[in-house]
Amino acid sequence: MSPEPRKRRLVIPWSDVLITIASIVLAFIVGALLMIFSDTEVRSKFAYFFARPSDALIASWEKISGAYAALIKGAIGGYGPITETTAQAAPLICAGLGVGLAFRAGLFNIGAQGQAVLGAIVAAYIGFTWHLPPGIHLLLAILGGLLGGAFWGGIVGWLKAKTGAHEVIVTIMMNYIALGLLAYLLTTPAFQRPGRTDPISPIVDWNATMPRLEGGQLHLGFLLALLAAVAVWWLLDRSTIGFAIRAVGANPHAAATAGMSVARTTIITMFLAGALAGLAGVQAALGPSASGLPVPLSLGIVGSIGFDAITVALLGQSKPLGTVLAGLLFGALHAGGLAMQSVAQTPLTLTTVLQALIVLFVAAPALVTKIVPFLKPRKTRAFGPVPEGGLA
Amino acid sequence: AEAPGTGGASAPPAESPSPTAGGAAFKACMVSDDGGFDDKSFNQNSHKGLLDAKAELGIETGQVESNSTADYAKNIQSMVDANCNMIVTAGFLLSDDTLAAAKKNPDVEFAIVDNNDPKTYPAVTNLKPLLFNTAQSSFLAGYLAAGMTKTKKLGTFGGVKLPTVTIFMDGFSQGVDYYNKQKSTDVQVLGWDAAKQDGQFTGDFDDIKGGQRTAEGLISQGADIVFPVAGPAGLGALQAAKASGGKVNAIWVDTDGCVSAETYCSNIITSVNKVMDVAVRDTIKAAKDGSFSNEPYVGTLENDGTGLAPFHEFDSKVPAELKSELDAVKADIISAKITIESKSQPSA
Amino acid sequence: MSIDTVDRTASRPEAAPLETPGRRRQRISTGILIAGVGVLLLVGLASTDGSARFALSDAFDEVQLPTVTVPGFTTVLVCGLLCLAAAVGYLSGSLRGRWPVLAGAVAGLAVVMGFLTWAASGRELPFPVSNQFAGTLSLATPLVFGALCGVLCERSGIVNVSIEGQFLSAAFAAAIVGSLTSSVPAALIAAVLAGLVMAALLAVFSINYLVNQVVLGVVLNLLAVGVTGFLFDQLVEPASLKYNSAPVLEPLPIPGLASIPFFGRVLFEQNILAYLAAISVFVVWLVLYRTTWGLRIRAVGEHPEAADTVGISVRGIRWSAVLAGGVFGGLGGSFFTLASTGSFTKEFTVGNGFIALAAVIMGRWHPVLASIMCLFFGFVTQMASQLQTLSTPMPSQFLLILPYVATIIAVAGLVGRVRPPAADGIPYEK
Amino acid sequence: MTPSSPPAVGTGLRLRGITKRFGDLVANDSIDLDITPGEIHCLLGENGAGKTTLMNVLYGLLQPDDGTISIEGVDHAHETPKEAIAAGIGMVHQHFMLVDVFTVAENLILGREDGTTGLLNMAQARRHVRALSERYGLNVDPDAVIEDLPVGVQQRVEILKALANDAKYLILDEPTAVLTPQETDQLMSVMRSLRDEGKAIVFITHKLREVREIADKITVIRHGKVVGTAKPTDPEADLAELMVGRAVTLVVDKKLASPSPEPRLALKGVWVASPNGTLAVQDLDLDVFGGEIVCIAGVQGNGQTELAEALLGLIRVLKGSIQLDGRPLTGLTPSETIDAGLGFVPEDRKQHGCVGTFTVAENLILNHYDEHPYARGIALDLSKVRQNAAHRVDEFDIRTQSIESTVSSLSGGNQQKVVLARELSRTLALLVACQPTRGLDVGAVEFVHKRLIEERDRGTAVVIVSTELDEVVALADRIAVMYRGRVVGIVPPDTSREVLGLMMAGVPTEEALASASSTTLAEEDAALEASLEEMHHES
Ligand SMILES: Nc1ncnc2c1ncn2[C@@H]1O[C@H](COP(=O)(O)OP(=O)(O)OP(=O)(O)O)[C@@H](O)[C@H]1O
Ligand SMILES: Nc1ncnc2c1ncn2[C@@H]1O[C@H](COP(=O)(O)OP(=O)(O)OP(=O)(O)O)[C@@H](O)[C@H]1O
Ligand SMILES: [Mg+2]
Ligand SMILES: [Mg+2]
Repeated sequence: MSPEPRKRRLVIPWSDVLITIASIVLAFIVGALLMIFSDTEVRSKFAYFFARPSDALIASWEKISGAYAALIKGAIGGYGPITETTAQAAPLICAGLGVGLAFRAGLFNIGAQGQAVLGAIVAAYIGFTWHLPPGIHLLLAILGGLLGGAFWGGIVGWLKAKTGAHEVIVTIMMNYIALGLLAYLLTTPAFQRPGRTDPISPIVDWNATMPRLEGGQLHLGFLLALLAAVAVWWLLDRSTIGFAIRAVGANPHAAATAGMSVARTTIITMFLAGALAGLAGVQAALGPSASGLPVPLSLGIVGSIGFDAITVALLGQSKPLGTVLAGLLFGALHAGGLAMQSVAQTPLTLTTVLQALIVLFVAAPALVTKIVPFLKPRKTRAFGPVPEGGLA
Repeated sequence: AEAPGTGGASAPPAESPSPTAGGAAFKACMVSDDGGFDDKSFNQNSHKGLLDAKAELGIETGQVESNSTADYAKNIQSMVDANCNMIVTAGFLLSDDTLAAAKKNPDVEFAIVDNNDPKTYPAVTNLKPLLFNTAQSSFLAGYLAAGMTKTKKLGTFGGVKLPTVTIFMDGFSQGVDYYNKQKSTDVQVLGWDAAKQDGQFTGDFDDIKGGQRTAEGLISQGADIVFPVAGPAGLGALQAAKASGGKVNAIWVDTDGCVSAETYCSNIITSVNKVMDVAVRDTIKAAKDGSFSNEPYVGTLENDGTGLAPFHEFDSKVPAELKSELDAVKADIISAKITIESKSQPSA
Repeated sequence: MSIDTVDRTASRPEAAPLETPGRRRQRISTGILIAGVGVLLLVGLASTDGSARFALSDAFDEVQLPTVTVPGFTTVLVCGLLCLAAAVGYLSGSLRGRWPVLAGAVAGLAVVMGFLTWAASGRELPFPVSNQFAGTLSLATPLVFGALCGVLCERSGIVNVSIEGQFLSAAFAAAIVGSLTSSVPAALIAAVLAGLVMAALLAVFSINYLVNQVVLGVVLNLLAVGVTGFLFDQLVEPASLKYNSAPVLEPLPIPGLASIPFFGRVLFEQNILAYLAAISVFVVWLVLYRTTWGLRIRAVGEHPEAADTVGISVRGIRWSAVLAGGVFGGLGGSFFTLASTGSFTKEFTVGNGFIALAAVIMGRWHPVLASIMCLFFGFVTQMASQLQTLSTPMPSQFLLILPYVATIIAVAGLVGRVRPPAADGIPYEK
Repeated sequence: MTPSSPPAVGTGLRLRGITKRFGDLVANDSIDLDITPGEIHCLLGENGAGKTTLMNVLYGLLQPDDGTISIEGVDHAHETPKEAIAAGIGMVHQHFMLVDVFTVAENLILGREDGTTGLLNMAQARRHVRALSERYGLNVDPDAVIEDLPVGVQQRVEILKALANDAKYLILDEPTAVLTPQETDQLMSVMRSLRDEGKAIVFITHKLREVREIADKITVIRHGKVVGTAKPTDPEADLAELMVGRAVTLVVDKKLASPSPEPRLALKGVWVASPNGTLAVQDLDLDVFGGEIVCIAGVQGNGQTELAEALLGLIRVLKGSIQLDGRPLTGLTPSETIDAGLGFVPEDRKQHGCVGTFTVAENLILNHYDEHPYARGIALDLSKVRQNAAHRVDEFDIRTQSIESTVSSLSGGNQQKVVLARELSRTLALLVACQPTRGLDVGAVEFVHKRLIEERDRGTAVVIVSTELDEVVALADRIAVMYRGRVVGIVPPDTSREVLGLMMAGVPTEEALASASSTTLAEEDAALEASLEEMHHES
């Protein structure tokens, strides 16, 4: 048996695709049930279901179809919505890459939120304090944000490598600290908008704002997210650093025996993961909002990007392409969710439920194939690259 | 469609034609900040104004909650797209985006609640700031509390250190100072240092349990009246007061606590009203009637945009003398005989 | 000739074990940490004036104990020097036997005492000691439940990141059922059931469907946030009097004990959940280390194959441990509703589940140690809050993050590397 | 039930037509086996032949796809180990089934706790352990924590665990792989006494010497099928051939060493602490010349592993100096020692040797992935990586579906070949190989030995750490015996097993030589043959 170097070619894992689609459908079905159950008006019609079932059914249908139609239309119904989806997806992809990269090294980076906050702080500060020529200003602001996030992540890696402090604890705490830091900075003159006492910063310079295509929300940020994904792919699959990251993640003992420094790899990984999450913060700080200007720095600047990123990384199986797709899916859910709320008056929290259910179903293909029996069970278990062994 | 009567009946209601909105369709809409409409604070109160307007004026409404700061501009736009005639936005965080939207959509009328710096607005004719000088009413609350305390110690704390929060604390502590000066007493305010402009915060508006503990801390230092400015987290302070078995009472903020937190009425001396719902409703009404103006609205003691709520169960416990002093102080504030210093006050 | 007979003790290496690199690193980092704090205290001397007062009673307590006054400068100086002395002991490596523990304890006390004296000296208000302890216990109660939940799950090999989700669902259930029935027991039962449902989800997906457990925990948290949030928006908020006004727990003073000065008020005037938490720590310890079931839980978390080969059902034991954890998760969640105002607000558990998770790891998966870590966190949080009242020179925002900074310092400087149950997080395939 | 088979109906344990598939792979293919009380039944077969699988089926850990099990005439279908235990089956597993952090007593009562109160009765458990260990002469402390015990003692605990249930049928799956000769002898005498008590024992081992010494019956399995039975008196070469299906050279064919004039590796006064803080290596001096193999023999846990890891730089040297070709190795990190020309084959290939989820190609560059020609800057040159892999797979005859298969999908022998291929693909100054053939079948062992000797003949200084005396004796040019962190003595390879065994127990060389009865290997083998003859005549 003389093994030929097998030619790599892109194999589309059809059963994975089908299971993901089935998971999304199942999640929407559960979401629909929740909507019916919790809607007082629709429920009241079920009270006399047996007398006149049509009332209940029609009301349910109207409720569900109204909400989901608005959701889908708001996510992919035209150029505007689609670019809105990309705008929502971009930071999710960046932070998801950060979480995923750490996963590949066997590290649970729960701290993307704090790293994104740091990224946003630095990027916005450079954006509204310095006044530089076009191009340079944006570049420096982005780099600053990357470094801010990297610094915040790097601290975690350094503590883990030097003292063994568990990264889950440290990242959780660093999230709180980042938020506290932001709250403090926003009360200092350096960050406050002149003449205002509110914790809100000046508006970022036009030169430091990410350029966008007219007519929609497609802006540089999405391109950066895609570039980041390619970079992470290259790093993991084609570089020596990535080789070490993967080896340390898969078997730190063997990696150490083969001469790799687990400590150094941990620090590098957390540094890079922090930079990626920082890039998500940069998007929040420098990305144009619907009005064309970035939103000023405030306490809620990064929303829940860092936490959503964990589910994005999980759904994307910590792989760059998967992360991009998962980021787009959740970006679409967010974009559509806002539309669903404003058009169909359905609370935004429903999208949170959908997001959780989708990941849950995708993570348990055996369950999905049990519910939808005509799907072929896939061989490998979901989430291969996620480190096994949890909080070891 | 109208919700059918809920009698647990399993019989279907008679088919009824759905009531059509009378008159020309006017649509008023609202966008929350990332606190959402259930924040038990300005979002919620403003939202109540919208609902009131709907009930009273029979108008159509639309609303959208924001999830993060990145959503504001888009959500305002979505309300514009939904053909709203008037859009109310809640909170200073939306100021930039509201201004931009107002400029871009001159046909739509805008109002923004609690944006503290209307002077930064250039002459935009379709944007009306709704502001509240709650320092004035809090001053009264401070005076009242100073007159009511037995321990000569009062406590206050905030949720997050924001001007819309600290304005209450500033007013409150100055009311106490004024009382001390008038009566040569030595009532202390714990939890807010007006000179340092810093004090006690839970760090979070949602943390009810944290609010309770913070209040208990103040109480342990001897405060017998607490003044929580912390949204839902303030409920914890009401609970702490209730648990003291009558030794400690509270003054609520934003709404009349005896209405919004009914169970605690027996411990609520009064509340510092911030009448956002009325302001929002009136602004919508004006817009519907065609009398909208971009003149900033500042709720004051004078125009009842802010003030003390009724004493309810404390009506008999507040000495008549103190009540009349309060009236005098109120008149002095209105006539500017008493000036209140707070950098968080609306400067309009 | 058997091996045992030629045992040559003469050639045995020295009996005393050498210091391992890990131990050494930990000793050094502990030493540096204590030295750092000692130096900070001495630096703080410059801004220490007057005396510091410590109130042993709360203002409204019936029995008023005296307020202790200590000279600020001297106390801080002594505490700082004690820290430095302990640090020298650690760094030089000359402490043996019980001494490192003793030096650590002295240094710990000196740090707290010195810091408090520094912060309280020259202030108008005394530092309220009894409220400090009361607040610590109140903060720690849900954390202890959460930590016990985590310990039980992880000792059986199931990582539980979803303590927060269990808290939130239980708090929600307690609010709804408590409101509908106006009954505390019913609310408690509902909370426990909600905890159990969340635990069952964790169990079925991790044990039966072999889903990666950290993934699962994150997702379950999200699900809990989503479902409680959605139901709150759609169902509860429009009718909050009906759905969101549960009765609250009353304190149950233990007759006799409650009248002990100081301690009676702090320890024996708690609500039922606080007592339950204290008892639960003991019960979980007993279960894990003294019962058949506990032995099996630990075996399954360390080496599931070994348990399997002696006829133990790995899945069964893991299910039972996760469900037992769910009971504690539910109790912990109920605290937020029932030991407070009886009402629910979206995400009002504000990350307590994650803090509990951190306590599990810091407490090395041991119920008692983990509970001590909960107390530590509660202590620092409460202290930071008290210091805000005292109007110290530190900005309030810094005091608010103090507990988190203290946790990182403790983890990095004192706890170091921890060894989880060997099979923690690894799905068992058969 | 066919009464025609040899043992009478109603006695013993019979497997009939047991078939077990894993996907496409048929691990057990319609296997028949009879296990009779009062007999030691050896199962022989190369790696992956299906021995463990068959025993797992018998023990209820795996469900057969086909076939029946009957015990004393009654059909049994064990769905769980619990049922098998109840039916009187006990098993010592190939990999330790002990909870490391538990005490001996806790491990022993696990799963058989007194169920009435739910509370543990540790006092009773301790008494039970003492009683059992006395009864079978297996000395263990009930309160010792497993991870602190030497492997040999851990093995005793495993056996006690199996015996604690009063098992009538005892399965021992490669129990001697980690034992010293003396411990093995002890185990064998326990096995004999158990047999004489009337228990049935299934004994699996790769060591033909042991089989011949103790077996009453031998069944050989190849590729999941029973390929035949053999007698203990059959020569080893025949047994090996039956196992592997071809002739195997059991004697290592090596030329005389031609050591370099100067030592390449020089250790002087080396002290090393193990990660758990005990002093593992004390004041150790050793010179290894180029072109010679020095085997470090010793009972596991006497500092060999730590010595090897200290050479690699994985753990720190406390005192002393290590020099390779005159350059100091002390204080270097693993990547630096590897660059200095050290090849390292770790003891545990799955844990330390390779990354299971990585491909064969990736594992083949695991310790020089960042060097020419695989890396340019930080970029990996994948075509070079693949070329290298194709080359090594051919050269080392690594049986893999493709170079892109994960290493965890390879059998143990082939995993070991991957490690060797990686380490031997560079020019080395020093090769340190720990337990290079542990758990490998004779075919694989033959190959590994050949490669190690080739490396020696290239002028490399080779250090082999092995607890396997046969291997030590076959490979070494000099044997250094380690006991409690020190070298007891350095002896030539034709020293007798008994002397080596004594030295491994700490007896200094001269004393050992004096007290041993036979002095050379040849004499010893002759003695074994003679005793086998005798047994054959008796039966
Ligand atoms: N869980 C499993 N899944 C898939 N295949 C398996 C599994 N366990 C064993 N096998 C396959 O069954 C074959 C027989 O394995 P088994 O462990 O019984 O071999 P063995 O004879 O005990 O070998 P060794 O001497 O190495 O212990 C192996 O080659 C392996 O391919
Ligand atoms: N879960 C599994 N799925 C598929 N194949 C498996 C599985 N587990 C083991 N195998 C197969 O088992 C074979 C060897 O497995 P095993 O675990 O017996 O190796 P090992 O015991 O390390 O080998 P050795 O005893 O030779 O050292 C491999 O060929 C591998 O393909
Ligand atoms: Mg095997
Ligand atoms: Mg085997």
